[in-house]
Amino acid sequence: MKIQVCFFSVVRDIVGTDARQLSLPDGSTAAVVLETLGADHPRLLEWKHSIRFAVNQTYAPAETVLNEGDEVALIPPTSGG
Amino acid sequence: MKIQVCFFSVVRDIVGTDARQLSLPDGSTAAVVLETLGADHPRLLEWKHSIRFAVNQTYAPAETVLNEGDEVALIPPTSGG
Amino acid sequence: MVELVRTEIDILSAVSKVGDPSAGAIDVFIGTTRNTHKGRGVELLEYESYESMALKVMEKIVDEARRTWNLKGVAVVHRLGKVRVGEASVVIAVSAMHRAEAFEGCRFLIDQLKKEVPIWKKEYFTDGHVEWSGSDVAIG
Amino acid sequence: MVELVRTEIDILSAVSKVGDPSAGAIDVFIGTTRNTHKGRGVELLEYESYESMALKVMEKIVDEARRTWNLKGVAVVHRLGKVRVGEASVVIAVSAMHRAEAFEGCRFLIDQLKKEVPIWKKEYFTDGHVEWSGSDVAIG
Repeated sequence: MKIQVCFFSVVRDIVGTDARQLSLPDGSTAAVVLETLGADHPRLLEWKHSIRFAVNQTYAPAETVLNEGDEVALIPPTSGG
Repeated sequence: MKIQVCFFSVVRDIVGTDARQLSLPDGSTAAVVLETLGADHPRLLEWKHSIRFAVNQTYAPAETVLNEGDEVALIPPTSGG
Repeated sequence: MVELVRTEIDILSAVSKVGDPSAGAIDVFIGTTRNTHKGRGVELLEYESYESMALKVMEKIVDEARRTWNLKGVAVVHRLGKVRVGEASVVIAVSAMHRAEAFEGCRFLIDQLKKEVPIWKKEYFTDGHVEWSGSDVAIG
Repeated sequence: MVELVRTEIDILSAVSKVGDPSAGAIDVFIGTTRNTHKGRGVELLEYESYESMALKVMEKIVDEARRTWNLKGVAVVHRLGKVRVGEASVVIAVSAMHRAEAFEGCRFLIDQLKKEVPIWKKEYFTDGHVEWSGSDVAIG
């Protein structure tokens, strides 16, 4: 299945792009997105414990099973305000 | 000695004027002002326990000894804001 | 900066007075005339003050807030006279390095203002009654 | 009302949006760019956001605040892009019947906004360094 992944802030700087499409096995979880990208961008794994996932613009646990066409975002610690 | 007394809010309505001069024996306290006025305006005594005194624009205890020319105000519970 | 005014309070002017490059947070409290009091309809409020003392007491509580919460700027403006429903009777603006100080300093100022500053309000109810607030004595 | 804007925030417009005849209290929080961070000089801040999600999360925390403190009106406006020292990055205005609710609702909103809303700031220091806030990684 195809998943759209969005990057922001420090994560975007590491990955080097705003957004990317990933092809993942059916039944993959949000956690798999981070592992997959971590293989290409090992610095991403340093953020593993502070990144939250959003699926279709809503926070979702790492175990969330993804569906074709989902928009996944890797959310580093926010600093608005 | 002569003391200037100022009235506000519900106290002014009871006394019927903004300000009055009182002649009091030397050594009188702020409490004496209220007792003296209470003789003419008994309704004032209903407010006895909620009125605070100010001497020369500063809150002062009832026992404060007054001096010639002092400005005393009877301050009913405030309701600004 | 403390002030008693007889016309509409300029909120933006109070806010701009507390702006400071070393401040990361501004909190502004605005007290407005509410259309009900204890279930009764309110038409307007009318404020009077022992002005010379009110300004002194306001300065005193501002000094205390400034020292306690290390406030960078403080503006307290109270309106006197008639204040219609929805209009502001008081505006308190404070700036501080961090938001906790701004919120706490501002809250302290409005709480102390209500307790200590010699200002009184008369309530004009929609049923025609007029009372000094808290007096439970109808005066008109 | 929640909004993301790219120009100076209109504070008075946010305040007037929450005005309500049944409200006796308005609290307004304004976050401003401070000229220092952990002892270092700050030139400006630059905010970016995952905008579609940020608006959803802002709506959610506004709903929660509205219900919890019975707020009459709420306005949350966050600025994106570059915000210079002294300028406002966020304005939160709430109205309520009484001041305790206004202060607590407003405080909840800024605390939740900082924790939950996907907005990030880049700090431009006066020494030329540029960092994502909290990343401890210089990026320029």
